Amino acid sequence: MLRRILFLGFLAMLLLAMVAGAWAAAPDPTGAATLKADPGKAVDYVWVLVCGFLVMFMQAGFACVESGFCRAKNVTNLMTKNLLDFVVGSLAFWAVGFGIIMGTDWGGLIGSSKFFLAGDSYDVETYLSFFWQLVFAATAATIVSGAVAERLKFKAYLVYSAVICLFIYPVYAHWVWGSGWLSKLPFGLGHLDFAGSGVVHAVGGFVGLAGAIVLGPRYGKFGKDGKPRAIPGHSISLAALGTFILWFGWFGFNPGSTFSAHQLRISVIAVNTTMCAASASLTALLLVLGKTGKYDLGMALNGALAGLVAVTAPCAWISSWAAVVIGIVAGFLVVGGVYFLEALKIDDPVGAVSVHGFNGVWGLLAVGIFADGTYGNYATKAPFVEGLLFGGAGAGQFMAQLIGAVVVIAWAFGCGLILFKVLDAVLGVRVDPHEELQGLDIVEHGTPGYPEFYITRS
Amino acid sequence: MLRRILFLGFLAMLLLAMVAGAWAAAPDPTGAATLKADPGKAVDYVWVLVCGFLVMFMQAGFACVESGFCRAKNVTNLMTKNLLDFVVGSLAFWAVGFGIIMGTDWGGLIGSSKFFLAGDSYDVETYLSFFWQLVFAATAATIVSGAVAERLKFKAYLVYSAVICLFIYPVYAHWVWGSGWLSKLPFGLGHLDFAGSGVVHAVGGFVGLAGAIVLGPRYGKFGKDGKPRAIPGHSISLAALGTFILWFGWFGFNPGSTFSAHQLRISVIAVNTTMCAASASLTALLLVLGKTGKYDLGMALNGALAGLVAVTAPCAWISSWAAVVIGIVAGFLVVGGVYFLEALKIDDPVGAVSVHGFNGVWGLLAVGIFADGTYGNYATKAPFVEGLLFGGAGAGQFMAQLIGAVVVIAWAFGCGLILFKVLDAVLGVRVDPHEELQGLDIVEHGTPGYPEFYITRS
Amino acid sequence: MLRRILFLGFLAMLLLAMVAGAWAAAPDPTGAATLKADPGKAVDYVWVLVCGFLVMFMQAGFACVESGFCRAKNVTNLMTKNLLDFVVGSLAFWAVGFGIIMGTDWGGLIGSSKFFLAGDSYDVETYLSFFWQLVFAATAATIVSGAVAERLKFKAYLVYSAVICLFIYPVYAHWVWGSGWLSKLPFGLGHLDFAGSGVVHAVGGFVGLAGAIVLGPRYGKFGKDGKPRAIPGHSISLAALGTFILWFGWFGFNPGSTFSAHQLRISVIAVNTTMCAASASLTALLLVLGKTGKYDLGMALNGALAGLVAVTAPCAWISSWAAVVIGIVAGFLVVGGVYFLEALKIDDPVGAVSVHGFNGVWGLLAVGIFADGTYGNYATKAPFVEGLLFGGAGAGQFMAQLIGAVVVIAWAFGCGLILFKVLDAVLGVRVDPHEELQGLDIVEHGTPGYPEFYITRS
Amino acid sequence: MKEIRAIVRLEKVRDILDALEDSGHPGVSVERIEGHGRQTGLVEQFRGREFKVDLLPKARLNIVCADEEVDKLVNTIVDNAKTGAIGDGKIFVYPVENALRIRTGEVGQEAI
Amino acid sequence: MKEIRAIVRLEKVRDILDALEDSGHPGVSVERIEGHGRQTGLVEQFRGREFKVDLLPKARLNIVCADEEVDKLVNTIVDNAKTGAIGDGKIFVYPVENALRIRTGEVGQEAI
Amino acid sequence: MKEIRAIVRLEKVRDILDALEDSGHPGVSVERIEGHGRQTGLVEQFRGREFKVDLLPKARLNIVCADEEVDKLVNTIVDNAKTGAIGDGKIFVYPVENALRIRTGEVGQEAI
Ligand SMILES: Nc1ncnc2c1ncn2[C@@H]1O[C@H](COP(=O)(O)OP(=O)(O)O)[C@@H](O)[C@H]1O
Ligand SMILES: Nc1ncnc2c1ncn2[C@@H]1O[C@H](COP(=O)(O)OP(=O)(O)O)[C@@H](O)[C@H]1O
Ligand SMILES: Nc1ncnc2c1ncn2[C@@H]1O[C@H](COP(=O)(O)OP(=O)(O)O)[C@@H](O)[C@H]1O
Repeated sequence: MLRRILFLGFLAMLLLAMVAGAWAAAPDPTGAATLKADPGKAVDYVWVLVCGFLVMFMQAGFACVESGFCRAKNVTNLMTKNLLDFVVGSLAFWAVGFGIIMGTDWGGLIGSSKFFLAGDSYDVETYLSFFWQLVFAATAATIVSGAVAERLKFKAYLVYSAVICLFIYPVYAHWVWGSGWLSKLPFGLGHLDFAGSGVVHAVGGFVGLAGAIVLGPRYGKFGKDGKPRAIPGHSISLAALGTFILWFGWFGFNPGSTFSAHQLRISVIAVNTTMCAASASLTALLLVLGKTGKYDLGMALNGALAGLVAVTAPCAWISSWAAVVIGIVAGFLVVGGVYFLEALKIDDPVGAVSVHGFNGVWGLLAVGIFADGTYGNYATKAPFVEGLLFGGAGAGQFMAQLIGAVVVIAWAFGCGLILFKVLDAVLGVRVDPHEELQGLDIVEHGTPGYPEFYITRS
Repeated sequence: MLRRILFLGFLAMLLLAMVAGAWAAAPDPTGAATLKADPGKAVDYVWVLVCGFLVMFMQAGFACVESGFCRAKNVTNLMTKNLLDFVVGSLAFWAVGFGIIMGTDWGGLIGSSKFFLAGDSYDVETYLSFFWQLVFAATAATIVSGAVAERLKFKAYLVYSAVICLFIYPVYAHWVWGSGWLSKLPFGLGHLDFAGSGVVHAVGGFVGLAGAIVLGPRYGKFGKDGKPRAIPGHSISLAALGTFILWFGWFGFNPGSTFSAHQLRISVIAVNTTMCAASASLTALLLVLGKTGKYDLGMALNGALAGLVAVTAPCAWISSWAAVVIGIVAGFLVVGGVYFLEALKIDDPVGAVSVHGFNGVWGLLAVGIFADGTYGNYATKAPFVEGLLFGGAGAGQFMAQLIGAVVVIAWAFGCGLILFKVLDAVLGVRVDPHEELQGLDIVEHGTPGYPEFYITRS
Repeated sequence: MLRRILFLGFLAMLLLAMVAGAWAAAPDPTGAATLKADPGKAVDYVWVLVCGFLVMFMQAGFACVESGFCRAKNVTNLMTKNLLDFVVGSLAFWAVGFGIIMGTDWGGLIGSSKFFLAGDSYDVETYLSFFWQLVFAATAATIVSGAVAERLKFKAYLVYSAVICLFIYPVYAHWVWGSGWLSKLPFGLGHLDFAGSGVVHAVGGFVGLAGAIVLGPRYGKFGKDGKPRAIPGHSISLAALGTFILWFGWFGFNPGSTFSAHQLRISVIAVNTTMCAASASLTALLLVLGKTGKYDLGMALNGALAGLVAVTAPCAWISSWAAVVIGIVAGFLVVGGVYFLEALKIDDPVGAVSVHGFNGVWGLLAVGIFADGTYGNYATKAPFVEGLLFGGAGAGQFMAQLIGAVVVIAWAFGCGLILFKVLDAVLGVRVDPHEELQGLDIVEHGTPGYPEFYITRS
Repeated sequence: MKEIRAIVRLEKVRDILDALEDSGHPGVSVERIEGHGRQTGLVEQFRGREFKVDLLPKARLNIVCADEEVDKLVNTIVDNAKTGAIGDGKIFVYPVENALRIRTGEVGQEAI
Repeated sequence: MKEIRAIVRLEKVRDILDALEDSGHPGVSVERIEGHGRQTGLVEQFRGREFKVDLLPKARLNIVCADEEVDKLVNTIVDNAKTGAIGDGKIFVYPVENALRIRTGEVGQEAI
Repeated sequence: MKEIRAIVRLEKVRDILDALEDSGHPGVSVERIEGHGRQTGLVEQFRGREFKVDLLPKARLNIVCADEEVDKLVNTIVDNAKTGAIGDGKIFVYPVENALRIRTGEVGQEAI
């Protein structure tokens, strides 16, 4: 059934695209005119594309972190999810999603053109924008797989991947980045999110939270007494490698979000990104050290990612000391978040909600606090972005950030809840208890992750 | 023996290079004059080098995919092959190969200068070109190690690595990219291969096919009844990570092949690359799902790579819907190819022939079908490249592509067959059956891949 | 105790930074003025940042190589060290280290401003320079973790990480790169080290040597008869992947060290980097082949890294044949170095001293021998750098290189010895024998690297 | 003295050990084995090709105990290992001639 | 009841299992062990340094069977495990006192 | 014929094997097991959450030998396995009915 639907959908999409393509009256598909108009575009394209490649590479990072933090019996499943969300997400985003973000605005709510990159979209600028938005959308999509790991049916995940890239992510992204209503809030400069603490990470994190809640905890996560139990990941080296890859990729994510190499502020963004990750990671390490007396690598890795998420929104509007402070708070938040969710009996196997959800929101607020008034919104000119600690406009900006934060939580969590509930009713979202015990690799994919190694599966 | 020959050859090469270097009358070794002549070169150099770095990183991707898809007892062997083909290939390509591609043309057949990068070659433009061609040659070389995995003697592989980078690859590359005869075919714009579906991938794939045939299947690949048996790879996470790395590296491979940042079409190429990989991967996944009812990650990974290979030739001459269509065909081809080779009792442990060989050829043909006439050959000006579906010149272009496809198969498969047959006569290409059972790691390298893990070797 | 100190130190740093930040009279935090003054800066920033990202990614490479070459029971420990040296190092370097390198020179010995990137440092140029210097400092820091692997207490490592980035590295880097006394030696053009064979690698290598000596060999490294025993690493695939990542990252390290995309010589640097690594790797492979008759991957990997280290200083002043020759020597040095240290009963688990220490020094000397007089010091104009083989200035330059080599050994080894001795007196540097046997993962971190796999721990 | 060797499902080990803790907490050794009995294996696949795996992973628990403890312990194991489906496993009982605790040198009953 | 424990080359397991399938398809447990007997190990190397590994990987097959089946099964194993070279392995036979099938509760002969 | 099975600390295996080499170099099989006796496990943690692991990794050495060799071998093992701390392990001795060397077909004493 699902197969047939998928396949037909896939073909239908194509037909539409070809039809649409037939009208194509391409404005500048070779880029010659664009370059002539602005020779500086060459370096901008190089910058944006290279940064986009780095963001795409974050898919590898997520795949490694999530697999490493889960059990060997679900590795194939996690890898397949991490590949297929990019695959299905790309097709969905191409067909519809991009048009919703960047198409002609319709009432501040939704974009409504550029579907299938057809017609006028055959243009170097549009393709560049598409590529950039695509790798961002795919990042949001892939975050969720961590929160729902080790128990979500694969076919439900396929549908989920399409829906987030078709609709959930693009709509919210349109509000903030597609000149939608949030960007026009009458406070400060409107809601601001430089590289997507909210648009990408909080969306991913809160959809993930909804998924984790609908699914319920993994078998064995909470003891008969209700106490949370640790379920250690199968490969710390894989998780650590994944975190390094993510950190590396984030240098595309944040500095690349200038969408121009002519804003030399990119050096400041790179430094802020590093400093915030560092201080968050150290804070998380020290907090767990205080609690258990051991140097907990898992939490230090989560901490680094938390810092990266938190600095994503403010990275272009602050200087290094603020990045360090934001990181310290991020470290507290991620550690606290992990324990807090466990206390609520919510099972988030890799810490995705704490890292991306809570810290995504923190990043939005941090803009309203720490933005220091030296930099505009993707511009070096006034009006400058100011937070609470700097000048009079701060209160307004903080208000805009707060509203955006509330909206992103409501939108992502709400859509996520509806999506997973509907999926549950239609397909069932959770694998059989017996299959969960055996591991999803064999049941869903037929392929164990490490067939030659002796593994204690439990 | 071999050692001594290798060492002497190595020293001889050097002496030659130093002598040659003595004549050096370097045109522009610092690049100051080149920059003065065209200040835009700075961004071109950045673009080409960064893309070249990404292509070099594909070596890591191949190493991971091949190791992950093979058994633990041959991991050290595969890693050594993947390192040494780059190492030996670089030296061979430096000594001779580059001169054959890019040296002064001799009858449309072969280049004949710039050996050892000596004399006039001490020039920033030449070095740039060398670096780019080198990482491409090394990619062709490394493809083969997958097809001949788990049974080829290491010393035969060392010789093979030198020969493909000295001769097999450079000669064909000269025909297409070094203003050789294929580029001058009197059909369409001559045979075209934007980033090397044919030059790199089909060459690697068909040399690999020859190797796989000469070697014969691995012990146990076909049952006593002649039925193919699965030999699962030892680490799905390694294979998946490798595929992500390759996908990432392909963003250097394809967009970088403009060899200029001033062709803003690079954004279109990046998008096409992504879309084709995505649709091929999904197609492969769905095809196997239809057959076995499971979501097969191995084939989805092969599918993504197949799409990347297929789009490599046409990527600069099409728009996104064509990339999606090319990907669907690639998905069918890779799945069909894997079953087809097994039916012929040819054992290609990682699917290299289906991915790189068959889809490389498909990519060449796709140029002749889908090229949409908006873009020239590495130029934004006319004459534009047109395929069958677009305008009158299409039939000619398709013919040029067909000829190139036939030639690449004949050349690569022919040379490969001769090479491996000669190697077999001289050194023996296949390890002892007993050694094959034990695994090549201990026999050839003395170093098991995972000495501390309990592994069921069979 | 340590925790509290760490935490307080951390907070104190921050307060200082905030206070300092308050004075901030930022010269050009947006970069608008800088760009206006020189529009070519856009491409330089792209180049330097992308190269810097690649250098940062080398952290992943080191993590993988070191973990792969050590035993499974210490994987979590090695990964934590590799993460935390970057984390703690970044904070330390931000607070103090950068100011020591690049701050106002004080008697040729030390820099003395720009601490915490405060005040005037809020400037795109300063941040760019900081980012670049930071990833270099972190590389020096992370080299040491290999030499002291599997037996150093984690808290001692934390302190070490801070000290090397606060003081040991910055002071020496100031002497060479911060217009300190070594750069002004009255021989040749003063001591030269293009990308840091000495500043980064030899510093890391010799501090590592000091650490390895103070710690003594791992339990079981030398038999009761005093003969060295092999302690094989747990994952050859991880070590190989790490080496590929390092090689990839080195393309940022060396070509990026022009700190400008307007020196087209970057293509030459990229080629030299590749050729030297290739010839060193092949030489190391052949040497061990001659000794044991097997193709030793571990040594070939070490060899590639040795070549990369050796070419780091001379890469911009030589042509390709010299790179190949330097690589051959590097191959001999790394193999000889490994056996030599074992003969001295020094235990360097991953070969860090031979790779980074000995070859770092060789790289410095190679400048004085092979520099061919076509390129200036980070400039395309005269005065040109000339080595012994080229023209009259060679002897002077060689002398300058020799002095620098002696100084770096003395400084790094001396500081390292004092640091580890003091740490030993205060905290104890070595874990209990019982803990060493059990592995550091559980004792120090509570988290085994591969909890589900059957591992023969010994 | 006897040795009980119980071959059970991997996912039941935790429960069995917990139950044993309540019935006297005997010393136990656990091994990871593969086997087949009535249960005939499962189908896996790799890159599109299916294959049958006829050895399935199991755990084996070994307990050396006094003769009179055998029944109680066997019952405890059975109660906690049983699902009723094929593949539940088997228990075998073997004679043991002697036991020794390395730390103290105690032998026989004392050492168990 | 007896238990046959055959220590064999890893690469022979497949053939032995196939042959056993033809001689009555008894239940089997397979374990991965390391050992040495006459076979003295091999030389490995790591980063240029050689070392001797004296324990080599082997598989052990355990089969509990009725007394009268022992000879037939042992012969089947020997026929399929033998290469004639050092390292072929050994077979040991042990007494078993009882057996129980967890799923059904059957004991003794019935349970094998 | 008897079989000695010694459960020992992993880190002691090397020493025991070396000592056995001096006392007649008997054939040995080594397995990796997990177990608990008096030793009660240790605390690990993962992403900030602690948990108790009650099965600890051990090695088991199996030696089939002639009846009269048992004491000597057991003593050798005890001498080299002992640390005096909890977790040193145990040795069990079992009857063996027969042995066969696959390569030659020798049976009984000859085959050990
Ligand atoms: N005769 C036997 N000898 C040794 N091990 C056996 C024997 N019979 C079964 N086993 C082991 O017991 C496990 C479970 O047996 P199985 O037949 O699947 O149980 P059941 O008959 O209760 O369904 C097998 O995987 C195998 O390891
Ligand atoms: N006395 C013994 N006790 C326990 N295991 C033994 C004994 N002798 C041999 N083995 C096991 O049998 C395996 C094969 O023995 P080996 O002596 O190499 O065979 P062969 O004598 O036929 O060449 C060894 O690796 C070891 O695991
Ligand atoms: N009764 C038993 N049956 C089977 N194995 C046992 C038994 N008692 C102990 N063991 C094994 O011996 C190991 C060491 O036992 P332990 O009690 O820790 O030694 P000790 O009592 O000398 O401190 C355990 O990990 C377990 O594997």
